[in-house]
Amino acid sequence: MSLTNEMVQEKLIAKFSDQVLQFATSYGMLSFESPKEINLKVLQFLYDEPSLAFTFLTDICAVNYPNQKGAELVVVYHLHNLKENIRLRYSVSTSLENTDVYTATKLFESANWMERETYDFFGINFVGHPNLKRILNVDEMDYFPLRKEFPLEDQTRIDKDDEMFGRG
Amino acid sequence: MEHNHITLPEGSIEKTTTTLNIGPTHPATHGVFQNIMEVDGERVVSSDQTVGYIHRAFEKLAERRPLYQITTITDRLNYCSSPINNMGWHITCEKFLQIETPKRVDYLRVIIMELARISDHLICNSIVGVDTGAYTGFLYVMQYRELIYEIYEEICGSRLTTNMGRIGGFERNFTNTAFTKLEKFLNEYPKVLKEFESLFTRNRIFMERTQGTGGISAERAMNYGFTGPNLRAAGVDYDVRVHQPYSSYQDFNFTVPVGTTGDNYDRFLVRNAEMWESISIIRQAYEKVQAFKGAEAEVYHADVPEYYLPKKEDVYTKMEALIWHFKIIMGEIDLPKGQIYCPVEGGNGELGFYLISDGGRTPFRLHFRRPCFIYYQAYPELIKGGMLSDAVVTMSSLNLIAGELDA
Amino acid sequence: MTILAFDWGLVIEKLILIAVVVFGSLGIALYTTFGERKVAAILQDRPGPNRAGPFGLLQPLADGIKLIMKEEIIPTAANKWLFILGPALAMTASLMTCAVIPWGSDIELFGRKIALQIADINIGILYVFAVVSMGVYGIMIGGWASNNKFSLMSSLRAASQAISYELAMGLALIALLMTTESLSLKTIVEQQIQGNWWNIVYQPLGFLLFFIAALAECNRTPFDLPEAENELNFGYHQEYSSMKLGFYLFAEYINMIMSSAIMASMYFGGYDLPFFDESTVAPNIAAMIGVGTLLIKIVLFVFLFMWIRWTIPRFRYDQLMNLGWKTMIPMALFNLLITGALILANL
Amino acid sequence: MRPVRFNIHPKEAEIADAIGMGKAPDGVPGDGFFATQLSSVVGLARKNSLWPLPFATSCCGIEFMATMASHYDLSRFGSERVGFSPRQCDLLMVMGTIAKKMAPVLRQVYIQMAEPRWVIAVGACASSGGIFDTYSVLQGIDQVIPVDVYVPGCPPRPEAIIDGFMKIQDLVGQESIRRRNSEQYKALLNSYGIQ
Amino acid sequence: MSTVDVLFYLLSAFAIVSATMVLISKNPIHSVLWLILVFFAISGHYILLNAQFLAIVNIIVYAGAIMVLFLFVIMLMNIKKDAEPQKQLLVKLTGVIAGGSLLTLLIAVVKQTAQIQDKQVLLKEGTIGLIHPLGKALFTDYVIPFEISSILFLSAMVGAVIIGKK
Amino acid sequence: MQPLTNKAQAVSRDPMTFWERLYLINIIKGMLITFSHMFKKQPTTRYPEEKRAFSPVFRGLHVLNRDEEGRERCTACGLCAVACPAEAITMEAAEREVGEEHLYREEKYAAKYEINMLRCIFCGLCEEACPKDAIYLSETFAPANYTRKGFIYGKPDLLIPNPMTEASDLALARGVEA
Amino acid sequence: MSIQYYIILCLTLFSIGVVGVLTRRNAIIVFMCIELMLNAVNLLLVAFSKMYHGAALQSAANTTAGIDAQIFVFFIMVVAAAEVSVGLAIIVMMYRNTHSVDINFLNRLKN
Repeated sequence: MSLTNEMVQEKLIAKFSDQVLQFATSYGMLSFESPKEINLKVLQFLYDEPSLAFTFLTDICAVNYPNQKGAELVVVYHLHNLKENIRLRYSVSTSLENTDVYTATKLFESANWMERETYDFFGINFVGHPNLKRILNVDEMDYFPLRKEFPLEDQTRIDKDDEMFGRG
Repeated sequence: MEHNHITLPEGSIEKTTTTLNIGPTHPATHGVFQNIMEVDGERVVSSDQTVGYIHRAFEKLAERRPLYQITTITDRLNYCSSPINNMGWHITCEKFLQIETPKRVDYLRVIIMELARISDHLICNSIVGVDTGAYTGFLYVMQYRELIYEIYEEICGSRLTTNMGRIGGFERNFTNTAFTKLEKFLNEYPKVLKEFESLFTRNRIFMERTQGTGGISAERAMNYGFTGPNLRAAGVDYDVRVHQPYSSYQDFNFTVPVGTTGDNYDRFLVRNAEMWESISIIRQAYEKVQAFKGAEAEVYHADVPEYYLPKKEDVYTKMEALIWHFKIIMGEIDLPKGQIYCPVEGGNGELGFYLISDGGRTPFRLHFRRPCFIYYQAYPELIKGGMLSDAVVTMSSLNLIAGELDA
Repeated sequence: MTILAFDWGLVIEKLILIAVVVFGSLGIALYTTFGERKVAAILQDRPGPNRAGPFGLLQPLADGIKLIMKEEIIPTAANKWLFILGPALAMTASLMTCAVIPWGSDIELFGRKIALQIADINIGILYVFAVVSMGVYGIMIGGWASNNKFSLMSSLRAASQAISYELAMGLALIALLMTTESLSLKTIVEQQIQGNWWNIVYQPLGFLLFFIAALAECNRTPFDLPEAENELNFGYHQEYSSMKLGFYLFAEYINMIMSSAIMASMYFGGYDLPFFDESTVAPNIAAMIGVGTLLIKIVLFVFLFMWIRWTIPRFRYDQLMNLGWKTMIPMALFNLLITGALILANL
Repeated sequence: MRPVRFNIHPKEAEIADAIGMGKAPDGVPGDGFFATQLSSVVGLARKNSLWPLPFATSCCGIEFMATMASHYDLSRFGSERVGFSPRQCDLLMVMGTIAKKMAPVLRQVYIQMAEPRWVIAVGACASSGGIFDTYSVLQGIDQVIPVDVYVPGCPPRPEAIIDGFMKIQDLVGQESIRRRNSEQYKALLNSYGIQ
Repeated sequence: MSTVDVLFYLLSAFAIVSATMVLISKNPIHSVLWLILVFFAISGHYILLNAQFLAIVNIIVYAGAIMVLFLFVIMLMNIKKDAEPQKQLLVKLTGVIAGGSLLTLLIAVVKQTAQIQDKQVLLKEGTIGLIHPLGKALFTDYVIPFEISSILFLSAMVGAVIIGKK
Repeated sequence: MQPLTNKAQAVSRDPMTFWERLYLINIIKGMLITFSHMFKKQPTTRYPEEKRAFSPVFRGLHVLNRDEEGRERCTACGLCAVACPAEAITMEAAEREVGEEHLYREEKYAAKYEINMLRCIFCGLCEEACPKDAIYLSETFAPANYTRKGFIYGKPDLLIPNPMTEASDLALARGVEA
Repeated sequence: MSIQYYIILCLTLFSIGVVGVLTRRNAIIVFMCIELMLNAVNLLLVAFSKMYHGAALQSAANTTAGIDAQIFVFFIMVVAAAEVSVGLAIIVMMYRNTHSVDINFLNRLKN
């Protein structure tokens, strides 16, 4: 019996009814969203349910959509069932004002640093994280650099003529 | 009666352990990590890592670059095996843009990727040797990495950060010199790998240094998000090349070496065994490439004028080609909307590219799943209770590549 | 006044000998550093230093001048006097060993019979042990005075390693001394020249143990834990710059040369050139040949040291201790028993 | 096909441009004969015994391994004693990206080195930031420590690293033994805030 | 005054100064180093007395092993200078006075003991300090104490290991 | 952990045999291997004296091309600068004046063309991007220098020798002698 | 050399040891002072041995009289070595438990 995207979707809907939404399959990977309050429940269900067994957390990252008012930040989880070899993308969104999202560190040890990185880049506050502080950037940094409103370039560079190609 | 007794250095009353700061310029960290270890004598009680010393904001940088320029960024992820990153990125783009690549391109890519895997494992294993105190084996195998670099140089003109390949194929066909050099490598490398193995694998000093140190169970390893050789050493035969074949890996016959205990010795053996597998894959791929005849033998890219640059002669003479050329270089081709996650088996494990496009000309967001970054957090657990020397060997046998780790 | 009632000829002779031996050892040590680099290079398929002077022969001089001209740094947190004392002690201790090594048979100059040995103490071997046990202070003090945790750790490693392996070394040697019945190096060498065989034939296991212990006492791979650069970043001498560093590096090489000389004298006939009758040539020439033979033996041993260093990995601290206490000492005792039994049986 | 194989006029390095190597200001007496001789002997010794401290952070470090290894063998120049202890080394080879998080560490290592010390910035990242014109990368290590030689390339070939190394050798060979005590040099260090 | 006399006085002065320095050094490491010098001075005396074996054994055992252990322990505990609060001056003074009185008393006794007036110590000569006679005596007349001492050693080793393991 | 695929193959991890426990056998084996390397041919390139041939596609210093009549090919379209991931290329375009036809091939030309070699990562994208056959990479690696200003390569440093006036230099650059 | 010089020298060294034991508080230093006292005794024993031997030589040429004292010294060294190994182990233990090597601190054992 091999697991398919449809079966996963059915099971999720059976469990969470209308709280899981936006099911879509792109490039063979199922993706869905849920309100951020139940993210842990969903992850736990995916982990514990023997027929799903998404026990491998491939990745956590975040995306900043400045134009989606009230849901500017989206946390994306990629999960993997190694036995059935099926992947899943799950995302929750949060606003810039209240960036609290429950942490997945209790479930996956690997979530620890990935959440720290996400916090470092986007300022998402993972509630319950054991050690939520900056990981890649210097501790003194006072902004979240991967949000779209912040510039990429180092402001001190002097040997470039930015004016030339409108990159200034 | 006076009650003040001999005062001891600050902090030593409360604890019997010493704090040892290893890194970021300590030789064991190979540059760029910091480990603050609590040691009781020579035994590691706990440790805390700091990373990010070469954080370069790849993900932000990628948001400002058209797809073809991102190749140069991926070069610098895992610089020991940059072609895998290049190809992985191109495979991601091709999947995203739904480009079919010809078989010959796939096979050539397999050759290059396996060469890169060899050079990656080779550095890791020889550095394990160096960290146990034997420097010479390192220099023996490094000579053969040089041969791999010569092959790269013949194909793309550069040794380390190759910027090799384009979306849809390669920038030029492989020359005969490249194939000759490949043959030379295939002939000579097995001998030296055997020599390297006989220097280490059954040497009791080396076995004692590596066996039972830095071990991890399969369950913990998976929970920590290990992938690649490190996960396989713990006994899980997860390999993206088998699970989700890309670049026609399903056409090849190879095994996935797995260990049992996930300790340093297993990691060393698994990497060595993978090098042997890689050699066999390269041999198969080379045979398959040689089997192409006639016009097929000249194919080195997919026929996609939207993404693959037209021939130079056409650019100089034909208007249509010139227009495509301008459009591609200026990055004026809008991408389709969508999201894709595409993994490849990098030198260290599952190297994933998560690409989000909002229909613009550059990625809206590009996230790299860097295997090093994820499994390095298990380091304190791996070294806990071991000796300081074990911690050093464990660090090198994890094959931490700072460029990939810090992105 | 009897203070000045010396045999002044003897004093001058000894002073000259001391000067020759000390400066000779320094010169050899200088070129041993070069040799180490060349040997490493050749074993590793590369040419090694070859651009300073012809064939790179001036390389050690360049290193020396550079080290002398380098800025002296004494870390502010370090203990100044001990920081200076460390390398000085290491250097002195390693040089003092050369006093009892017989460099050759006697020569005759200006009508005097001159022994090519600074002092023929009848407890020569014990003297060597005493000096060797002093050598570890250089490392310990230097490492402690640097006020650096890695250095301190390295000193502790060095101390425990030195004490542990001294035991095995001594036990291995006692078996030999039971057969020679003398503690004087000169006598031991003479016995080997008179007798048919070198001592290695009688004491192969003893030699092996002694050799391994000598590796450990010189802090050479696979026992180079005190300066394991991958863990401790050069260990005890990592805070040293300039010539103080040079002293430490030198001391290591002099130790190597001296232990080679002792091994050659104890087990390999010292200045005895086999299958060669010294009485066929003039005594002075015979002595010179003897000196040459000893030097060749030393060079071979030093090469062996280097060859081992550039081949095998190093031990871990606990494995080192296990090897010393649980393997080497029982084996040395076993060797002692066997030797004793054989001697009794012969009686 | 390329029109030519070589660029036959790559820029020549002018040793007079090297930091602090310019002409002495007027009024400073030159060294006497003996001092000059001594200087040249010491320079010769120093240039053949440059012990590198590889501050290798990324790609260039891998290429430095190739430089050290049998195919190129940096030890021919008398510098295979690679040390990680700043006290013992003469040449700080900065290879790879220096992020802003790393910059203080680099500076600390430089301060800990014993005089005379030289710095070589290997590769685009260390010299200028290279492609990483980003918020987290130092745009060239010369913002925190003085650099004697820059080696371009990303990463530079071993030949290029050796070329840079030989430039340093030229510089070392010509340096007066009194330079490190000169006002000029102190001013240079002061401009970086290093005492 | 002969050479031997000069050497005797030099070594004695050296020993006493070093011993005093052991006492007054604040830094325990310095104390250890001064004590090593005392042992060297005493070994020098042994050589003067032609007790070669004891001289060398004194260096090997005391300076080479015991003091290394002391140094090791001090380094292990990382005891620094000024870590030791001083005893009250009164206690110190009392100690010094007590020691001084003891010295005076004993010297006075020695001065008055008739049996050792004009007794001479044989310097440089005499073979009993050499290794042969010592060995012979040790393994014939004193073989049982020798074996007992080895048992003592063994038990001390076991004891040290057990205490250390706790 | 049951296998996930049918391709798993465990690595051999035999316990040590008696001879291996003795240390010596394998140490001597290793020493023989290193000893045999003493007689191996050294692969070393003694760099300043010996030079290793680079591949014909090696990505080194840039050159700016001229056509057969010695006219500069660059038309200052800026594609190379756009394609440069390191943003190392700076140029200023100018209109060709009457009487300069023998200097510039097209109506526009680069009045200033500078590459910052310290920024450049030698990825070769500029070569690919050029639609006018004007910029190429060469087999010369970029030399080191003492100052930053030594790395700004202007047009005089980049242009290949003029085939009309500097034929011998051109031959040199083509590698006839080298 | 008169024996009295040796006796005085040894008494001085011994008394210095006594003063050290009385005035210092660091257990390791106290221990070292005890070693110093033992060494003073050793030296005295050897001196007496040579005094006795010298006297005996007058009557018999081949005598080994006085050798007992040197054997005693040898045994004292053995005992000292054993004592140091155990003593230092105890000090290390004490340090581990109390984080102090202060002998006054041991008063707490009373309670």
